Amino acid sequence: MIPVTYYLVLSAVLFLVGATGVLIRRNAIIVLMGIELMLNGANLSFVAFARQFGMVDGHIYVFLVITVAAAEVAIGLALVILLFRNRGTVNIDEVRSLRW
Amino acid sequence: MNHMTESFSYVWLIPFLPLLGAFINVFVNRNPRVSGMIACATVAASFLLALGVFFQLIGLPDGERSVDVVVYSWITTGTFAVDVAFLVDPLSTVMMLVVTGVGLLIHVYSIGYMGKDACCVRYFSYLNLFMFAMLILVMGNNFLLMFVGWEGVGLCSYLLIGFWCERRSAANAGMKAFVVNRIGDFAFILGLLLIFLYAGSLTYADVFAADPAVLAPVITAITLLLFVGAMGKSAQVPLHVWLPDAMEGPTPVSALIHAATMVTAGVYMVARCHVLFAQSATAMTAVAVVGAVTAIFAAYIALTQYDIKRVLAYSTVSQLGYMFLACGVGYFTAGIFHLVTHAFFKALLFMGAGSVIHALEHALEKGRDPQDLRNMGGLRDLMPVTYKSMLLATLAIAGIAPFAGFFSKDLILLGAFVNAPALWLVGLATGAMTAFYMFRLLFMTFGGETRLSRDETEKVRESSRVMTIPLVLLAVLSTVGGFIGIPHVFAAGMDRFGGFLAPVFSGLPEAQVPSASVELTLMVLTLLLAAAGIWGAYTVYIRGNSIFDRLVPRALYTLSLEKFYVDEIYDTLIVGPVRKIARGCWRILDSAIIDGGLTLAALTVRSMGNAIRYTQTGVVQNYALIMVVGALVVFAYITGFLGP
Amino acid sequence: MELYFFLFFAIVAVASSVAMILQRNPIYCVLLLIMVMISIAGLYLMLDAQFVAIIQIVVYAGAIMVLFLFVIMLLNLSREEGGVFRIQKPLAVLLAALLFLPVAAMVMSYAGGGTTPPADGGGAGFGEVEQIGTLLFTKYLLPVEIAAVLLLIAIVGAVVLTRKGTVSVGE
Amino acid sequence: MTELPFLSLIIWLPVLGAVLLLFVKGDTAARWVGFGVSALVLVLFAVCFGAFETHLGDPQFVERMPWIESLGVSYHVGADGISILLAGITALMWPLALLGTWTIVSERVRAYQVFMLLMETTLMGVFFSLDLFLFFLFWEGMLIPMYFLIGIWGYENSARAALKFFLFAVFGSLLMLAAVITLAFLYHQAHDVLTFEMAALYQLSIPPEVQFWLALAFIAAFAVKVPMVPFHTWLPDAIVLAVVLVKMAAYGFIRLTLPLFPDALAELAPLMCAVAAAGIVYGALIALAQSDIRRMIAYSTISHAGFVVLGVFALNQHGIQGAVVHIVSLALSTGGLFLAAMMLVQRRNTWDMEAYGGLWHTIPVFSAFLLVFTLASVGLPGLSSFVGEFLILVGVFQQHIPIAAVAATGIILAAVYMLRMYRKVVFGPLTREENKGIRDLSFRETAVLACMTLFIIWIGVYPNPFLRTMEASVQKLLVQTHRLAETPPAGMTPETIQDMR
Amino acid sequence: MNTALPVINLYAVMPQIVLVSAATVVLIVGLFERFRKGIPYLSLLLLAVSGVVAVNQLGLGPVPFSDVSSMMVMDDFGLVATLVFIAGAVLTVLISISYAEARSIDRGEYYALLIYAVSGMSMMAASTDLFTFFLGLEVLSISLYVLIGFEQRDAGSNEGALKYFLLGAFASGFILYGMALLYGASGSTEYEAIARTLGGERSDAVNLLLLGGLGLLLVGIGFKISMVPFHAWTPDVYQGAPTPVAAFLSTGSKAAAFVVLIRLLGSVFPGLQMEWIPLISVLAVLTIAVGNVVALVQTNLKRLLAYSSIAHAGYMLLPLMADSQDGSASIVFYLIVYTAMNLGAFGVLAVLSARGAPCATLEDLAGLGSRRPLLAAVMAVVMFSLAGIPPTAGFMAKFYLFSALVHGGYVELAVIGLLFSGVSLYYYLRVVVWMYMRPAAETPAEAAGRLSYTGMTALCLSALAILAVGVFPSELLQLAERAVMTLP
Repeated sequence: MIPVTYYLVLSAVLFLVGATGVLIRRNAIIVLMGIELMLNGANLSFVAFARQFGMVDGHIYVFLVITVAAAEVAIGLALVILLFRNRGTVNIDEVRSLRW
Repeated sequence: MNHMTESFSYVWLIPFLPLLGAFINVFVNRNPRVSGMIACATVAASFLLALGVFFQLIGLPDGERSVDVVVYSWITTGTFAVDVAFLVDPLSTVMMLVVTGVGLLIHVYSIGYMGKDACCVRYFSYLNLFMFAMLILVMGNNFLLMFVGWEGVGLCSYLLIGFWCERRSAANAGMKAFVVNRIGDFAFILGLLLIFLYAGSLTYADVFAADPAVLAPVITAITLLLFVGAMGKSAQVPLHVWLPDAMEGPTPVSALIHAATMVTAGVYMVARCHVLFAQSATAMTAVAVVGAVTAIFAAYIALTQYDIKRVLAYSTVSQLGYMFLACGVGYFTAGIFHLVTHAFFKALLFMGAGSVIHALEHALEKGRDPQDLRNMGGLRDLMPVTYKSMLLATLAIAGIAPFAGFFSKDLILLGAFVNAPALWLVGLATGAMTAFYMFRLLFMTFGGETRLSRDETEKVRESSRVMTIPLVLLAVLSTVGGFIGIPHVFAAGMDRFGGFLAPVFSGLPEAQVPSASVELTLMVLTLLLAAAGIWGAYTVYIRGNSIFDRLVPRALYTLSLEKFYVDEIYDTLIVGPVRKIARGCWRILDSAIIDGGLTLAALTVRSMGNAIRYTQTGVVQNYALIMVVGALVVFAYITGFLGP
Repeated sequence: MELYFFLFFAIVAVASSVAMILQRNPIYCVLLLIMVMISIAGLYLMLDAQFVAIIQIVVYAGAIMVLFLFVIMLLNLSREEGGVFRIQKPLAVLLAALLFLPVAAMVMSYAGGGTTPPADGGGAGFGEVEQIGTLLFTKYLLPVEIAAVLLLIAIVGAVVLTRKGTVSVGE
Repeated sequence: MTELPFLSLIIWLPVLGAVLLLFVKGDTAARWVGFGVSALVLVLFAVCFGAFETHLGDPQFVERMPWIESLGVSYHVGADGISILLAGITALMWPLALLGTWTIVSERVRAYQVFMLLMETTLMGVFFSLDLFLFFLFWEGMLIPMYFLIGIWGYENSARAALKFFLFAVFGSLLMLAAVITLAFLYHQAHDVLTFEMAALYQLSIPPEVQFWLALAFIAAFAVKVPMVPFHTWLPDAIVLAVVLVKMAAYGFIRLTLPLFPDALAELAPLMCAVAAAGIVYGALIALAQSDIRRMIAYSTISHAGFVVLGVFALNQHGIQGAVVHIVSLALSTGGLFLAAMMLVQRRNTWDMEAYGGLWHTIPVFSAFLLVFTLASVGLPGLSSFVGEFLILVGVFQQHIPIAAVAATGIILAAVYMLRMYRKVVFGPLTREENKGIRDLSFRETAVLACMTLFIIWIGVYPNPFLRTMEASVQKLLVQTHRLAETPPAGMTPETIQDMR
Repeated sequence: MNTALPVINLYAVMPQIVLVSAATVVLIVGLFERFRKGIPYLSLLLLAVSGVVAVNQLGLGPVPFSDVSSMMVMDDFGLVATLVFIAGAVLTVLISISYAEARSIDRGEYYALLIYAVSGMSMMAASTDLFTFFLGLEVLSISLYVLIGFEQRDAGSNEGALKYFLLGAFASGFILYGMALLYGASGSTEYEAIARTLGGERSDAVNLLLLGGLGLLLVGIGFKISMVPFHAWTPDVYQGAPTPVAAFLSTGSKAAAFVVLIRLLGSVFPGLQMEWIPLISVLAVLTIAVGNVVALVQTNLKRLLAYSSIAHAGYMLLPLMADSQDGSASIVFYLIVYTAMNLGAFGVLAVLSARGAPCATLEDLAGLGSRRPLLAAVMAVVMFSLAGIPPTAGFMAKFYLFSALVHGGYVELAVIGLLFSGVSLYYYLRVVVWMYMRPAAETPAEAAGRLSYTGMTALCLSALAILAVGVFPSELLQLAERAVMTLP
């Protein structure tokens, strides 16, 4: 049995890599993917904890989180498409008319 | 005491009637010709009432000649209680008589002098208002009421000096008078506060009856502060500067306010507070020294002035100095006596001068100053009544026996000789100078060759009756007025004036009286010096001898002519710096430092706002980065909190 | 043996994820993310979470990621040009690394929090469809309903936002 | 005593008037409504004043009802000798001010009347509140009408002035708010009852070091509005209502700072006196350097306000009674001065003294009134200010002789700057062509100024009715301030408050 | 397989059910073009119905959703919060009508999403479990993403939506990870279970996990309430969003997050009060400071209001420290008042923007006082209220809030907060200055024609409410107090 800590550390790494992706990428879609990565990291923790407690609740959370992720992706991609239509780009560092 | 109070209960009418007159003139009367009548009538009524008081008072035994008449309770808070109440005693009665009597004559004279002025309604209401204030001053039974009158006369003086306010100089002079007076009043108020703090009351009776031990720690402070007040009002050096400028007012005003009554308020106050002053040797010395110095100082300036009214003004300052000298050496009666006689002859002098000016105003060509002695001369025959009455007054002020001035001045010098020989010498010298400059004035005005052109000479007329009658009356008083106080050496028990006032000053130690021979010697000496002064004036101004030009150094002459540069010194040392400080306070402290500091604080906040504002780059990942920083802080905090 | 599997999946997941955030070509990014998803699904299996593992592959890797791919292709996105985040990039990496320290410290000290994992994974049927299904319709009825609403909103939203005819490209 | 809720009527009638004004069309009608309502308030007040029993130190005409129970706040109003005097001068000044500015304010007349009436309400509320919370509510609420009055109908740069004033005032008040909350909290800690009753809070014993800070917070609020140097720089820009603020702030000092923080005053009172005295001289000096009439009046107000504060912090009967009388007389003299100046400026449209001169013969009636107000400001005996100033000096002299001496120099300086102004405006030769055609005061203007003059003379000549009105109240206040008696007044204990719930 | 079906109280989630149904009805009806004009009124009606349902349930005590796991509970706190959200939504709908027409976004989906958002907020308020909270939050967020981006043609709207979406999803990630940690620490996601774990004996390790989890939650919730340093999105998004949506965003979503914070911290705070106070107080003060100081230099009205709303969030954070019923009640009261004020402020802009050119900057307000006296008066009332000047509700709210803070023993914080609220006066009054004391340079486009009746009704209502509550706050105070009474 692998200690739960391993999974947790892995999930932390994935979460932070995802967060880093959000911070450094210009392409809105990749940023969105970074967020997905973060969610996956969190999910991994849930499942690891569920195993640790021997309770299946954590799985349900993951199930629900995937639903949420799907919803978010739908909206996110819609917004990206809209952005592309409006400005012909998906690079969000070019979208900075609202500032100061 | 009660029935006595009742029998005097009408005294409130004495100040009130002139006030009524002023009121009528301001609000009811629109007719300039009636205004003078109204004013005179009310003052006459007051004078009659004052006479009534006088006779009622001499009907009373010595010990009961002091009555408080309470009108109503004025200011009451806790332990502080001041009434509007009048004190009827010989001293206030003398003052009432002088004020209403001389005042009445001057009112009458004013009808002639000011009757043609477009604003004479206003003039008479001011004049009446002045009578009211002056009477409050002398009649009040407490310090605060005195202060009301004190400031009230100051106000009227301000208004009357500035009567011809469209003249810049008049407006300035009025303000100067008020402000300089205020400096004295400031000290006066502090004195009052000290009195209240230690004596617990401001009523004369309570204060004078207070245990000297209670007042002892502050008595010098109190008396000196009060005296500073008196110096302001009575134009003593160094607060004398306003009085010569006050001559900007109409001449009757100068006669009434700046010679006969208001300026003597200081003397009255010191005499009134003789109980307090007597407790402080320092204060007495100060009074005497200031008086003496003022006397000679002003006389010295008067020697060279060319403006007829300025000569008289400096003469007034000088004579007031005499009065203070008297008070300072403990001869309060003498001070008051001189106050009375001075009121007669100085009022007369001013009115005479007014008569001359009035005549010359119409006669002189445009651009020629009707007040300048150098534009006069030889008026003796053109204005005989004026000349004669002025001659009598000049003799009186010069202290020639048996005119009024002789007796009072003699008494003062006697007191000085006994108590402060050095000051006596000063007084003596002043006497000579007085004689000189007064006769200089007389000779330059009436004597010698006329300096008027033929056309002008033809236009000069003697003044009308309404002006000359008061002159004559006052001339009589100047001549015989002294006999109310004949010195002991001539006729024992004939000092009626001193006798009348005796109950007031009864608390003082018995004055030392030198032997009769000494006294007589002194008189002769005084007379000789006066005669010398007259001779000097005659030599120079009638004979045209320029002996003084050769004898006196130019510098001394200039010093006198330029009035010791006192105004200039004040301008440089006080007025200028105060103005600079005021500007500095405003421009530097207020605008730059306080307001600027606030602006700076506001700017700092704004620039902080701008600094943070520009972190808002609009790039979404920057925002995310900031969030991560926040998360890091949170985590650092948590782990730091529970860490090793 | 388990450890090797774990290490394998873990290394693949981390490597792919790091590659994903560094990869300039968006298509490759999607593929890399799918790799991560699959590795994670493997890990789920190791944690006795069969149902979740399936869902992860079918829904996440299969549906959601395809959606990404679809959009990328739809927009015909080319390689990302050099970033403008000159300061942001190193800063972000540094921050993430810094943030890793407390988080790792936190989870490493956890060690089960006093509990020990049941050897058989919580009894028969742990992580299987039936058990999860039962819970979904009893204890978690409400969240499931809410999730349904959520999906409805997402659909409506996506439709509203992308409805054609109101916006033309480049406007 | 009648059963009518006099105080509430006086407080709220102007609000009713303001609401009525919203439905009034036309400037003249609006003026009449504004004037009528404020006159009605004056009449009501006169009736109320007639029924006031001067020998009582306790609040009269008390009205009380629960209001915000969960915060322990009640609507509790009453008038004692001090408040009734200050409210009285307000009631008097309001119709006069409205009448005086009848034509001066010619833009947005209706709004002007509305804000003036609203301000009257808040002022009355401040004076009559017996609940600290209620007091604060009125205190802060007043800022709104005041802000608009300064901002819209002020003179040049008025928007900035209004903002500046508002910020100043609010920073002070916010500190006070913190202190108010803390007071209630302390009371709650001690008695387990939440209340803002002033009478109850007076009884609270607070540790001296806490008192010190609380007192400072209160003082900050009042010092800004009085205004005391160095918190005064808003005033020259926002002079329009300065006199009103002096009234309020001084009332705040008397009503709250003194009885609430007796121990802190041991340290603070001398300090306040010193600052006030410095302010007197400072304000006077700067007034001396002004050539703008408005700024001159502003700085003279600062100087006079120094006297008021000085009197209050003399902490004795003379000082406080003097301060109250001085406040009343300030309203009349400085108020009159400013009103007169506004009338003049309405005719010539400049505040520069140098632009005038030689008015005496052109507009004698105006000049006469200006003289009266000038002299009143100078503190001439026989006019109102003298009584106040002298009593204040008497009071302070008993505590701090040097401070009183410094303060008294203000008397000299006042004469200088006031007469300087008068000389420049009225005296001197008539040099400017445009000054020749100036109209003298109209009947309405004359009536307004005459009315004020009457009161100035009345107070100067016979101030005792005013002094007597507040004597008992001031004594009671001093008992509280010096904690001379341990018995709580009028049965105010935590228990009774609890019962009243 | 023997499954015991849980006992379910549908009654307990009635308001949420009604809201979701209402939204769906609006959505469906909105599909028919011919009902287009009637949609807002239908929305109002349905919102009113939900309001009535919620009111009817007031005082019926805490009723959990089911016996197995509480997930959601029906109590006064949640109901009062729901009522506030509904009221906010009603006002939003009212000010939306003319604006939406002018911008051609007056579609059924707009109003439906608005009501969905309300239902999400209501779920958040009623949640007693992290998961339902999370889902409620997502319902709210996703609705808002769409609403913000609703003006497809408008680049600003689009940009705002994208920014809000990316950051919101980012924050959701944090929340989720935090939930995972909390789940790991306590084996459950119920507030109570977490509180139990906190309250009981616990090892340092668990403790760390708990604190870490809560820290991550704080990041996520801090994002929603625009707490510094998670605030950066606020001005951009408010500026970009359609004005009524910005109004809704600044009130409803923030209020919902606060409600969660109160409920969550009410449960778990006693266990870690001492440890958190310095952090939260520093963040709160920073929030107040940044909000107020930056607002000083803004000239764009929506950005100005955004910073002001950041500052207000800071004030509302303060009483959390006091950890008392009073403190919570004061936040609830403040939220209610704040909702009215901010909707009023944005509402004025929305109503003005509905006519011609958008009302964007301070200059656009010049001369409003004489041009639109009523509207200007409303704006003035709102500004004074935001500034906390009596007799407005804003003052009462601030007073109550700072009272609670002082009674909790945090005098210094109260003083700091009050002083910054003094700073805030400057920019609130600047709005008034522009309206009343500066003449308009030229007659702006909106000067012609009538303003929308519905919008004006809403604005006058909120202004009157602000004044009324300012003078007679008792009822509302009692409501707020009653709301927090049921909290643990």
